[in-house]
Amino acid sequence: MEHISKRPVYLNLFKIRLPIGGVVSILHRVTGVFLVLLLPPAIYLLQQSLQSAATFESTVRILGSLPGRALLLIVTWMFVQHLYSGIRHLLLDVDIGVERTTARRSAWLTLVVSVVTLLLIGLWMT
Amino acid sequence: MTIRFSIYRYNPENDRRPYMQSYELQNDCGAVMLLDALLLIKQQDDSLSFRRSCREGVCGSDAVNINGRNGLACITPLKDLKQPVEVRPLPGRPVIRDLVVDLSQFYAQYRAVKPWLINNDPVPEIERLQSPAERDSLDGLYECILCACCSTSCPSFWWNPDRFLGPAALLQAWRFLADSRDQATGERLDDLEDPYRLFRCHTIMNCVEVCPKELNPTRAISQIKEMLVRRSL
Amino acid sequence: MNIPRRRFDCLVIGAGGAGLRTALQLAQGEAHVAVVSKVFPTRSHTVAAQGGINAALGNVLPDDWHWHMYDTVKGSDYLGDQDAIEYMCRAAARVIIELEHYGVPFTRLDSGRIYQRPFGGQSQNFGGDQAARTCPAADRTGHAMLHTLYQQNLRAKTYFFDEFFAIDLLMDDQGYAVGALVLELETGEPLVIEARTILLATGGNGRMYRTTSNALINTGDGMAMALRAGIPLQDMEFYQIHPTGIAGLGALISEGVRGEGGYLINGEGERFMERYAPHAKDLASRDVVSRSIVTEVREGRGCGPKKDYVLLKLDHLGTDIIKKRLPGIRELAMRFAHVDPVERPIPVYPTAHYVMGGIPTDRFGRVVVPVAHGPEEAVPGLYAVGECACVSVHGANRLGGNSLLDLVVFGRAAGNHMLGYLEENRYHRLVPEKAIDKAMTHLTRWDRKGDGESVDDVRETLRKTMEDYCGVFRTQEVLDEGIKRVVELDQRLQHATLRDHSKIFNTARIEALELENLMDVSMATVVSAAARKESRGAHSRLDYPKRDDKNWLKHTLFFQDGNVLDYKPVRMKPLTVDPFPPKERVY
Amino acid sequence: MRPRPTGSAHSGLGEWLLQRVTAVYMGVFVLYFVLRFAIAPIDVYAAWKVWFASVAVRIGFALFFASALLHSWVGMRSVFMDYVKPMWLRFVVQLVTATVLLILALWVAQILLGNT
Repeated sequence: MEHISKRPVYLNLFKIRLPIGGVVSILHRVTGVFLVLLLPPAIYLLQQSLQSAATFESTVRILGSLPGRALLLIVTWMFVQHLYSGIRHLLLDVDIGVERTTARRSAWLTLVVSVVTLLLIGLWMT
Repeated sequence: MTIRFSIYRYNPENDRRPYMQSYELQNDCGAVMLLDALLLIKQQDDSLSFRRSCREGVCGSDAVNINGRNGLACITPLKDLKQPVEVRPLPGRPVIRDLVVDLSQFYAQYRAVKPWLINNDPVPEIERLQSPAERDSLDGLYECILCACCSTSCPSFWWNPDRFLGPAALLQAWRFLADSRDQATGERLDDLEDPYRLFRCHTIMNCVEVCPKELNPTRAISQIKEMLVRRSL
Repeated sequence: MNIPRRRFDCLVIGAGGAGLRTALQLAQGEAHVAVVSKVFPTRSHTVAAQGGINAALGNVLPDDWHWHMYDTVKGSDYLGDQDAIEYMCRAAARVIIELEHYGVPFTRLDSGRIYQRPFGGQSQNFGGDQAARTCPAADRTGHAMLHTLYQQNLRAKTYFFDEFFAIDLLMDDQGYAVGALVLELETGEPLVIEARTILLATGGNGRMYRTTSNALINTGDGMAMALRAGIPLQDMEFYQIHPTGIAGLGALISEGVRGEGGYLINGEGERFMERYAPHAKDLASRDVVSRSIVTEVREGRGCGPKKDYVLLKLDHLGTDIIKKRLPGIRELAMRFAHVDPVERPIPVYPTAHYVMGGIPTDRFGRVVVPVAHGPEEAVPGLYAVGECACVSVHGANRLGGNSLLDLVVFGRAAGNHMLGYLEENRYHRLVPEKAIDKAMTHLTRWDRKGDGESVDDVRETLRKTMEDYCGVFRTQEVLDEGIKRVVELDQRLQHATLRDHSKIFNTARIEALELENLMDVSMATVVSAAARKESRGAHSRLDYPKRDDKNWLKHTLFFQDGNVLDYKPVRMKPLTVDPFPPKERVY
Repeated sequence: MRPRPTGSAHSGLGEWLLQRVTAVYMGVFVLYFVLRFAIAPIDVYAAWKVWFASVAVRIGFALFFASALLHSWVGMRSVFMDYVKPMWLRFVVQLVTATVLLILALWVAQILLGNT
């Protein structure tokens, strides 16, 4: 039985081609984990904004600063990507768009639309 | 001009670890499909092992990972492949030798869905009647050839092959749930309702991407979920 | 040498339709049954069967099992044993209903009953109008059946030895079959499986031809095992060449295409079957259609740049029918012939398809051999079913849709008989060491090292030889040359060696063992063919163009020891009905 | 090799539904929030405070955070089920995650209940 336990497994994720649906799915997961990690700072900001006029001002100032805005944009992208791919998964769950070609298209669509959303928000912020 | 190949090799009797070996075939060797090429390569080097049987895409023996994508060698045209053509075993399963993987876990998951018709009515003397529409609902389900392309391209199956049934087995679970003659719906749904067996599917849809018979396990899984939801309401 | 042993009541070798149907019957009968298969069961070649399975259900057109019997006897060119044919046609409806109950997803009619399509050689009223007798699951009937039978075996908890290659039968001194030596592919280690009763269900040998519809695994293993165990092979000269394989490749295009209304045209656009079979046209028996195609091409009326094929036209059936009833055919044509049959006809040419002959059995699946005194006798404990067996229900030419039927009818019958045999033979018999040693010598012969002939060369030459010297049209001269060449190749094979001597999943070793089997069976075929001086069914002799019932209405038996032939009478007497005496066969 | 007998935990469907229901609520809430601020931005503390004083808004936020935390829990558990193989380690990370999420929940409760 020795040779059985030593059997190699081919699972080189750099060699296995991930279809676009898989890319969107893993992005959904990664952004999800990041968004969870962002929960404490978000709650902290909410608390600060409500505490007093001074803390509110500083919160707005932090968010309005250049690094603040950049960070906000990244977070926004994560959020909308997670949101759109989430909507896509919801639709797939109820049997909408599960054909191979439509699923590919909708995967691309989430990527495109989240970038477009990001641009719109970016424009609105400036 | 030659066609270049790079093939995953591992013989447990000689090799510590797997390696990629290069082969070449002449352009005019007559190989149309990848399987033809593999058979010619085996004539050069008889130590190369792979499974094959029908050579026309109905038996499901020769599923391998071709340029990073799972597929049947016998219906993959060579001319569509980027060179060197990289051929590796199906991902995520223990390699017995070269392109031959151990699929016992895959088959065990298939058996786990009780893939047989259950009907406890007294046996009639004629066929159990089924309307053409009821029969149509089995199309796209019963054609599965158990090649394992789908399940071995599914990340959820990579991470939990012992607990997640995988797309192939779930497609068969739905094939019997969808059969108007089957009466074990409740029992089958009970067996699926745990955090792993069915719900590890995250609609990644790699299965649909690679299925050589163009079946749609994701749709089958959605339909099982829908049935579960409906039952719980 | 200490070889591990396993012990079961029954051993089934081969996991195609026949093996699985028998195993199911045995498992349901509470026998402890093991199935040995060199591939995972659903990879067996039954999976590729397309058109359907025959039974006189009468769901579409009026039908009667007597008519089915008549057609089968006529189709066999009167070489089929009429008792077995009656048994099969009578049992057909019942076994198909059983298959449906097991879950086979048959195509349905609006009434909810099983749809039936016309197939070649089928008639109503003993040679009248075309009948519709073939029950399909779209055009994936074999796939649907094989998977269903495998599933039912899982349910019945049949024990499977997947990817074990059977080397040889083990017989004891009294002539009982007592086990088999098998080789586990995964480890490369031998194993002795002892059983009280053994079934051979290893399928056909289409790989002895270069152009064939058969899978790479169809190498006549069981037939060769029988030969080596001293059992003769029956009627091996009758090899069916199917009319419609994809030109240049051989992959099958089902007769169901013509059953649904498709037809053949030659290079001049003519529907040529009207000339050869004015009544049945494209649905004449397979041997007739194959010869017609070859004749068209030989006489310069082929299609394509080399005029070496004909066309199978079905676009007039309409997209719906094609997509609904022939989806697999469409897939095959698009993949391998780059033609969408919805728009353009498929280039086709005859392809080696099915061996009517095989291991001689009776209608209980028992292997029967002639004994010194009196008629034939059963080999105790040994059974054979399916393409590797010769019951004989197909005689000199098999009708489409009868092979799947053969598997389930006789699989079931053999299973039942084996259960009875178990009752009477309660204990395992001792497996003689010398039988094991002999089988091991056969296996270890491939451990020989050094330079020798290449297995691939010998195999490819053999396949070409069989195609050129034992094909559709035969003459004495050609067949005699064929024998000479096969004998030479057999000699070359003795000197072949492998380069790879590893154990684990060594497929080169398996291919070498398969080639030995193919060689044995090819020899049986060409020797039997050279001796039969008449034309009957698939055996078509240019030098003896007529059927000769006076001298040749008899079964050939080929014995490996000295390549000798013997003959036995055709059983012309059915079980209950009147016999069908030989008539001229026209379609 | 055989499938691991996990028994019928019957929790698969519940979690799966929970994940989707919370997702839908969060989506709707965020949409409302964004629209509300796009139409009439609030940029002074007093206005923000007034808006936030509304019970409806607070309930909205409460449900949003409840959803977010539950959604996080199901999502993170799913991630651990895939990548964390040793059972003890998975137990530890799940325990830590649950604790952190609970603390966050209390923190949010404190914010939403206070500051009136």
